[in-house]
Amino acid sequence: MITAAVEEKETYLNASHGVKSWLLTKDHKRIGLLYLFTITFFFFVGGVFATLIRLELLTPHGNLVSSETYNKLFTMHGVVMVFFFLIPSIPATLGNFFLPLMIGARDLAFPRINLLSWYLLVIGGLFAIFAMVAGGVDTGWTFYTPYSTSYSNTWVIATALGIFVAGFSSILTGLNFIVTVHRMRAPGMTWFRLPLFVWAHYATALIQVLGTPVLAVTIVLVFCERMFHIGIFDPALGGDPVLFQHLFWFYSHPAVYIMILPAMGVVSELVSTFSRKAIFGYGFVAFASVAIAVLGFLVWGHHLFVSGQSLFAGMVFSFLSYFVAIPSAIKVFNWTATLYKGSISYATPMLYAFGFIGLFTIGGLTGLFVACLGIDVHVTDTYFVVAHFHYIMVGGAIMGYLGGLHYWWPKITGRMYPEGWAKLSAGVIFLGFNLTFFPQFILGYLGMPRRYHVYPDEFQVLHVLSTAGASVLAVGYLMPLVYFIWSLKYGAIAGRNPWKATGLEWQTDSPPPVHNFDEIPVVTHGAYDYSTTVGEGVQGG
Amino acid sequence: MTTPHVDSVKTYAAVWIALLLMTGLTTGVAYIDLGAFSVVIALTIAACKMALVALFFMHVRHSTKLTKLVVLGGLLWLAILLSLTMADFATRGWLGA
Amino acid sequence: MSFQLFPVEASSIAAEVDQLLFFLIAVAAFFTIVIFSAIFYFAIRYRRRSDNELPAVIHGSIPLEIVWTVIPFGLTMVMFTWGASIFFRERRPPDNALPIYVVAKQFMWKLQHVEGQREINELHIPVGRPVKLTMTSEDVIHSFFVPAFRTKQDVVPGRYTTTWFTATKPGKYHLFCAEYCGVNHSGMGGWIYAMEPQDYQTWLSGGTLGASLAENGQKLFESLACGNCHKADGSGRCPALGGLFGKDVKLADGSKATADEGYIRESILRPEAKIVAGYEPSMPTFQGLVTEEGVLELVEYIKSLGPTPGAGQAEGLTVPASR
Amino acid sequence: MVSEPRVETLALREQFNTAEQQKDASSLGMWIFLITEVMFFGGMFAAYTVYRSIYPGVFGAASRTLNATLGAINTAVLLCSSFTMALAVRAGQLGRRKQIMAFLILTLILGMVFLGVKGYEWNEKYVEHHIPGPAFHMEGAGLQDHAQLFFSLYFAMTGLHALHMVVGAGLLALLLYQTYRGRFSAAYYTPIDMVGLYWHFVDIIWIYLFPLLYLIDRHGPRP
Repeated sequence: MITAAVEEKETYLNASHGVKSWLLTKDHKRIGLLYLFTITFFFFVGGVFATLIRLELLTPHGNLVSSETYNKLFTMHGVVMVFFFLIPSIPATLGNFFLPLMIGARDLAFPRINLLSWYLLVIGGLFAIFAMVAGGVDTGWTFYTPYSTSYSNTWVIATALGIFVAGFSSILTGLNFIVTVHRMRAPGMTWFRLPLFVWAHYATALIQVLGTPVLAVTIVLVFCERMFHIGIFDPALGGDPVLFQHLFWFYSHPAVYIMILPAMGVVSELVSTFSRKAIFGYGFVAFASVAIAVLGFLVWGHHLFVSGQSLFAGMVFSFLSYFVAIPSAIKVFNWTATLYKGSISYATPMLYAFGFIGLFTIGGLTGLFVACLGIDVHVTDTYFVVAHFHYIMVGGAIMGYLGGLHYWWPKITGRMYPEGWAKLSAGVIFLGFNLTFFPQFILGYLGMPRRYHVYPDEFQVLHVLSTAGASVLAVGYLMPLVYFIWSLKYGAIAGRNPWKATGLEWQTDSPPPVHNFDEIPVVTHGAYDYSTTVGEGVQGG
Repeated sequence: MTTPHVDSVKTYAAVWIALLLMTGLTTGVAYIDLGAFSVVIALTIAACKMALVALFFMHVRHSTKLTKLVVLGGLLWLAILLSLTMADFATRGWLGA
Repeated sequence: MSFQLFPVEASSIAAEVDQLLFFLIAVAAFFTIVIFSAIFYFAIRYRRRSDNELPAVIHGSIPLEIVWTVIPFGLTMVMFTWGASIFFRERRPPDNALPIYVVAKQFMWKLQHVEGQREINELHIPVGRPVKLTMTSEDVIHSFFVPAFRTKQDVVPGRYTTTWFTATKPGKYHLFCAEYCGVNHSGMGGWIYAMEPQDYQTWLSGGTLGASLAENGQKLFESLACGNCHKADGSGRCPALGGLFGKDVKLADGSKATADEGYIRESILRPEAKIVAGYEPSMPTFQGLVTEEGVLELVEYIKSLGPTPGAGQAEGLTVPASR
Repeated sequence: MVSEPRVETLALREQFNTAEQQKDASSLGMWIFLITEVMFFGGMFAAYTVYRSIYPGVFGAASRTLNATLGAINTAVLLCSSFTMALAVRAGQLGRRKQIMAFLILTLILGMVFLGVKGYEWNEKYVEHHIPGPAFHMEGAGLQDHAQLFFSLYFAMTGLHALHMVVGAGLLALLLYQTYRGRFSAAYYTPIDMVGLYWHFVDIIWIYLFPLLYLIDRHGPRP
């Protein structure tokens, strides 16, 4: 019985067949995969826009596309990457798939709502794609008024609607995660036995739930203003466009933490597994996630230092901004300290973790520059800021995402990816990334404003370097797409726990059965307990 | 399964009458010129009404600590949004800038 | 094609900003080196040697957590204080600054000197003297950015924003629009010409010197028949304007307003927003009748008016505004 | 009594272990959803606060054109509907099907009365040219623009509130149908409880909208 059954054991992948069984699934694992396909599609759409932007900037005089097209390119790059790739990226794919597994639950608390939130993302995405195909939108992803409400002649409303709908997708995911973590933990899974990935997602969910509605209502107001010409932000009626910026950044600054916190959660898992040690200062790292989520709501005004915001408010927001630096620093120091006296493996996910820590360190430290009033006046709205947030959102969030995808690929598919190719692509991505974005810090301090189609000749050398880096980066991103697909058929069979990690997700089959565990585990240890045996899942008793 | 706490109809009716009285009160007081205090009183009465609805009609007083925390957290976040936004608009022109 | 790695310092604040930058770079470099070398060292020193190796169990260290919480916190407070002190000065123009008026629109900068010179996408200024820009936009948000001066300020429609700088080095410097404003955003740039004071004087007196800004304002004032109500002796239906600028005005609702550029602009375009105590709201709006540049001329004219001797001060006018 | 456990088993979804866990999860989920609603309206409250602080006079004048009597009546109507909703939930707790239906119907009727009065008020605004746009005109207030700001916010806030009422009414109708079909009992009445929370929340929003929109500055500018 055993030998025959192992071959054909029922998994979430083969339990049912057909398109309908996927499109109507309530299984968090299948929904995670639906998200994976969706955001991969949007990642490459956004990537095409990025490629065109970088190609255009090879020359200073705007030879490739018109200014109109260029403005649409950077707008759609931002909209697609932020709202349709980065925000759903880790939470909706890896989070969806692994959060219930890691806490020992059969599913999320609200599986139907989970499916609904995927549909909302798709519907939102269709609006956005319609806007792009119909002629594009040129307001910048920030939709500043009054340009977006009264001056732009592009598809603002369709895009805004898309973001509005996708926002509800994000809210529902967050709601689902919070309830799941509170109510669905396996017996013995106390808060301080939770993997840090779960802590990070809990913190992320708080932001999604508390921040996103404000973006939604802001979009509604912009929508009304553009449709009916009522004035909420319209200076012609005495409205204040700076109010729009306040409401927009109330969400959109914490939104950066929606992107980076889950990546930090992934990195905590990777660092622990691949050095075979408990995360140094577990409690501090866990609370740092929550602290970042909470403090992240107090700092939005640092996007408005030169906007005409009051001097007093500028000082308050700069002061508060520095408080976010502390929990971020705590995380980096603790990850590094975890390596001390560890048993460090160089498997691909760990390479991504190293890359993440390095790039996030640079991204975070340059955050100190832009939080600093005296410096920010000069560098805001320049390539310095562009470089800074790409270090966080690409160097941080995407490195974390790819690291997590490699780490859990064996669990998701039951197959190993090809290690050699994966290491190569991790290296290519790291190099390409730095070559793309490091020159942009220098460009920014020199005074190169962002969203410029045509620029002075003296900036060209640095732009050429950046574009060269972008081509390397593009190759790096295409490689995993190829070898992941290849591995589905040709990859080595992974087994339950290829990394000899401790989490509950490694104690079930790869790929997991429909209800995750044949028997709900009873948890007897904290996450990352490597004190007794190597591997074979020691968290469950 | 724990049985829910069933409040008496009397309790609900008392809360209902209190709410109606407060509605009358806030409307009446609005016509008295109290300067800046008008707003304070209106908002205080509104807060009391909200508390009654939440505690009794929405059963917050019988709820878990977690539910109470969620309610307070929501109000705190609203306060953050309003106060830090006003930190700009109320201080335009301060510090001679 | 020239290539540079660091921008020129051409304003009094630029060197200070750069010093702060170097401090921040030093801190950032220190931590980057510490983290990178620790990762490299640990990764090599403690690399996995056998597949079943079990390293020592370490859970954490409270003293270390305190150290790496307190030290970064101290450093960030230095950064905050230093940055805020620069910002504080950057945002408060000195009283003796040379006023320049800026009206931005898609996709050009219109700049006016008090003496009457108008420039488009070019600004001539003297070195060694603070220059204060009073700016507004006719359409969307723009941003006045001069990298060589390390200064930037958004230009917002519907209100005035200000910025100031003292150029220290004669030369020709980029002016950029830094807030995305539409199709030709990247073309909305120009040049700042910082000149030695005597060259600046020559430039001022050269060219077609028309009427000064205040004189233009006076002409506009007369052509709009503002004087019919705003009588100089205070006997009109509306307050006299002599000596008004910079004073505190008592308003009908009991509050006070300082008669600065923004107040005068609002009073012309939305006269009923702030009614001076003792007057009826009888003034019509001049929105659509006066351009933003016209409003600035009127502002400058009203600024130039001294108190009319013997005239009854408008009731609303009280003590000089204390800065 | 015999049918009770069957209903409970039917209602227990597979991801949960116990009915209590499921009920707790629903309740927590609903509360978190309400918090998102607080933040959603919060954005408009922020806009209101900002503009009222900048233009107190015009906001007062515009507010005085609203019909405070109708506003107060509508507030009372909504509070009554909250009362009947609370009683409907109570009837659910006790598993009294007929009472549930009666109170749900009352709540629905009161909700409709509220929307009717609101519609009447909006129509008044239309007749008086108080709808923001080119035709906007307000007697007395010279500052047409800023008064439009007030009415833009008025329509945005009351409009979105009314939209929530409509959704609530739909949910009530659904509950009625389900109650009629005998879906609920003392062991399982979670949907009634959840819709109740939603309905009370919509009431709370109005508890704030009423004084902020109708009652500010009723006595006019002071000399």
